[in-house]
Amino acid sequence: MRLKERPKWQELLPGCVIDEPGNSVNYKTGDWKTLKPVVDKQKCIRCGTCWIFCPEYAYEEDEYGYFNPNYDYCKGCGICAVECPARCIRMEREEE
Amino acid sequence: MVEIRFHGRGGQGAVTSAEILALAVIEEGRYAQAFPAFGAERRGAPVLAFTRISDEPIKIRIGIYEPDIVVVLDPTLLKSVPVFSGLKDNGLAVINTNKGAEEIRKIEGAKGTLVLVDATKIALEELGVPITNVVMLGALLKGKPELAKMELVEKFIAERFPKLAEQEIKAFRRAYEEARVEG
Amino acid sequence: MKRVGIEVSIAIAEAAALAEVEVVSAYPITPQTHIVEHLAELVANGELNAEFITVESEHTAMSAALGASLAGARAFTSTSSQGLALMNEIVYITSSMRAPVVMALANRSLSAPISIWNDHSDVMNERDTGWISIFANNGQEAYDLTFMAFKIGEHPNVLLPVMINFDGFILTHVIEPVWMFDKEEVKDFLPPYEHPYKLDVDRPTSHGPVGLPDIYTEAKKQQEEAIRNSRKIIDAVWDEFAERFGRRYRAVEEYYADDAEIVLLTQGSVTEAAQVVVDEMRKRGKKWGVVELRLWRPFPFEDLKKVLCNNNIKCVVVLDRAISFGGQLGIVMSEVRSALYHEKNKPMVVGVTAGLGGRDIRFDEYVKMYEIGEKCLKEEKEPDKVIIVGLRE
Amino acid sequence: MIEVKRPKEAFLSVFAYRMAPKEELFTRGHRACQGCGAALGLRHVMKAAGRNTIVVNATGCMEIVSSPYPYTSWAVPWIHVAFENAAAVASGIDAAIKVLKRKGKLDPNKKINIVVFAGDGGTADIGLQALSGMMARGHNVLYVCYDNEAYMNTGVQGSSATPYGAHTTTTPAGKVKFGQGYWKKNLPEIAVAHGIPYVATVCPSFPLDLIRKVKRALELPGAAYIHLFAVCPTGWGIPPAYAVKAGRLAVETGIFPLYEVEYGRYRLTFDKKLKPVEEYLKFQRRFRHLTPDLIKTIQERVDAEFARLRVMEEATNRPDYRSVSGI
Repeated sequence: MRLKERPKWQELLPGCVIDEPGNSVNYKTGDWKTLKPVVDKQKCIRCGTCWIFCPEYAYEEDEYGYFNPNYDYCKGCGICAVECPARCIRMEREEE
Repeated sequence: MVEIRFHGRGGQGAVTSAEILALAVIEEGRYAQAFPAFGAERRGAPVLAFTRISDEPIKIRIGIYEPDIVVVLDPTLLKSVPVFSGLKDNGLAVINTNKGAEEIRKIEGAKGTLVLVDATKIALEELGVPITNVVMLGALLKGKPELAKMELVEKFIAERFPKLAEQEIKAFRRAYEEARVEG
Repeated sequence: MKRVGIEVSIAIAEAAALAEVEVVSAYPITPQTHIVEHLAELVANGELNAEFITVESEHTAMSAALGASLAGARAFTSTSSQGLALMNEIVYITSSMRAPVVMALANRSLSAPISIWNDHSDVMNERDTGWISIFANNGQEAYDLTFMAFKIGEHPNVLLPVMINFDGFILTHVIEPVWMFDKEEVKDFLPPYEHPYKLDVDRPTSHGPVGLPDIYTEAKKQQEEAIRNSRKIIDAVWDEFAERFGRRYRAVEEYYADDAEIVLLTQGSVTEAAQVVVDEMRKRGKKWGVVELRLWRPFPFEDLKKVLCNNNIKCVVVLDRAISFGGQLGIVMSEVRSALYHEKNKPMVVGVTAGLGGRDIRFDEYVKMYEIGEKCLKEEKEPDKVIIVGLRE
Repeated sequence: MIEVKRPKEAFLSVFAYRMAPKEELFTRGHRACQGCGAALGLRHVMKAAGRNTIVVNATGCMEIVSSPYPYTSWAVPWIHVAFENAAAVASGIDAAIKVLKRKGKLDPNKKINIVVFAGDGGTADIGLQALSGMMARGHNVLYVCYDNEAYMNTGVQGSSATPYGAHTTTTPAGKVKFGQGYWKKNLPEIAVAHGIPYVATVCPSFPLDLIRKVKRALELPGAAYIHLFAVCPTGWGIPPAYAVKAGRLAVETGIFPLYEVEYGRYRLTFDKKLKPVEEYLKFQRRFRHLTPDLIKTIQERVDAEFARLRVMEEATNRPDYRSVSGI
């Protein structure tokens, strides 16, 4: 059942059970960041390092095998930029 | 209602005596209650166990302070424990002893009808150990046969001691035979 | 049904076995031990198809029971006193997470000084943990109520844990006659346990989330409604039991309350002892009665008012077997008094405390409790403090 | 010299990461801090454990960030009860699954993993008794301690897993004290002492090693313990971007040795020449007060521990070695 953020007491399941597995995907953490990763696909070797080390799994693989950051979830930690063996990820200011 | 207090030492089986008696009574369709004094005593320490017997459901659950019958499983307790305490004047004292009634009557507070049996001797001869719980039930029934049916008591002795049933029942019967009721 | 002489602890264990409990997690503590020892024996002999977890503390006993219950197994535990106090944290969580664990509570006093003997300090310490809490007076009731506890707690409209209280030693260690069922007789009485949101890999659910201030109030209100509504199921289960097996249980039990002037309000095994006193004293012209508060939570407000505000009863002497230090002393007394507060024809409420830490309450002490009531009536003064009966001073 | 068999190094190439399971069962939208090593670790563990897993979570960072009602980051059944009892709750679930399978209420052939996640406080301190009970009884449970070396959820208080010399809010470095005054409690060794089939240390900076070990732990029957080194940028005072790097340095300096113990048999899974501990310590705010003397003391301890592990590995891999588990 679709749970509300501010339910009435009658709308809670017994014991506040949550019966929508993994529904935190509806909660966007993308607005936490001040810096965002930008991938230079010219240099990218499609190794997946950014994807494996992202605590948010914000990187999504596209049909060409590239991994692209999903800014809805990326918190801007910058691990990908540090770990990328091809040095193809740059952290840029969010507002730019 | 008949209230019985068993005096023994931890590990000697006073609780077992109280229980077997109660089970025999319950089996008959009557009411009984058996319980230990809820102490923290260890093996060897003087202990108490109680049985209440009645034709009506039993609602009282406190210890027995004024028993109709006391049963003393170990002769050494006579020296150290006031076993006659609270015993009704017309009560019954079933005592494991090799002494005569006169000696027992000398104990302070001694009263009631005495049922005397050398239970330790019987236990040693029949069971090889000085455990007198079952033996004393024989003496108790000699003193007050209407308490419970012999065969039902024997049934629960056999249930409790499946491997020693024959010897235990023999000792129980022997105590019934050998116990002396002294006005 | 078969009438057998049995130690009450063993009968309680047999009641759990009759309910085919699936997970038993328990830690030894006097005077609860015989209950779980017997269950361990049944499991060891293959007579009960269950997992017996020999946990390393009562805290874990309740935690494991909670886990098992939410994983879809019928879970049982048993404890006393310090064990219950140690579990306290998880006792509260178990009801909040709606796990219908059944706990047999052999009531015992709390330290210090250490006392292994009976009173109601342990259960009163857990009064507000959200469990359904029921008192048994004798072996038969302990057996019946333990068995029925599963049906009550597991009902889909309830899903709450149930604790059955019976006096430690005074009941647990007594051999007495108990009518016991065989499995066939009760076969369709207790349906199989199904938790609607159990931990199921095919239907994942999350249990025990963080409740931000936006949620917590609603969560607690829901829990409160659940235990309040459980009353309907409790009555229905007890009614069905009475119809099928002939033994009737009520939230408030009365004994000569209809024409009594003074009643003693009791919980647990002292109830029957007080009845003996009433029987005897009625012969001597005393219009006394006994009222037992069998159902402790949910508190049976309406039943109690109906019984106590019958225009005959002028005084109810509430016998507490625990102390609320620095408060009104009498925990049950305070609750009874506040339950009657708005009634016009309410009797005077007098509090007495006795039988702490295993001290026997003797016949003359029960008489004294009624006499305290008589005295208060005569003086027309409701005392604001509980009187301890049987105290050396 | 006895030759020790090592697991094949998974780092064939950087592309090996692509072979990690794709399914994400610890889902995004969780509210862990930027660069959280624990969240990354949990993600990897869940990749290895797969869908047929029940997760038991102790109170702590990962529980708080993953379940603020009505959101859950768990795509598998998940339960949180309290702080100190995750192993106990898991014990109950294990018992339930066993009996329900025996009774045919659950498919007896379906493998259901039970994985506990608890922090170092919930494991080394308040939950140690419940964990010990669970391991002693041999429940079929994988207990993963994500060790971020302090009570991070409540604001960086010292735990018995806080490393020697580290500054926390309850072991502050002051004029007369230098931070945590005793050595980190060795939880993997406590687990080994229980004689359980599998104990391992992992670090999410080595994801394929982590995934392999989790799979192995779940493969073996009985209790398993995995100690997961979880870098906490917030609590340790490092930039979030260096979280993975910090974990790697912890392994490379021997601060956090990677090894596994299967039926009592030790195996170092990272055994190279160690870098000086200073490289690891120097960029963390929690260690910045350390004097050269203290760093030397730590270096000696790390060297000794690593040497001890090598001895254990050698000794337990001799042909005549028999573990208490009989294998």
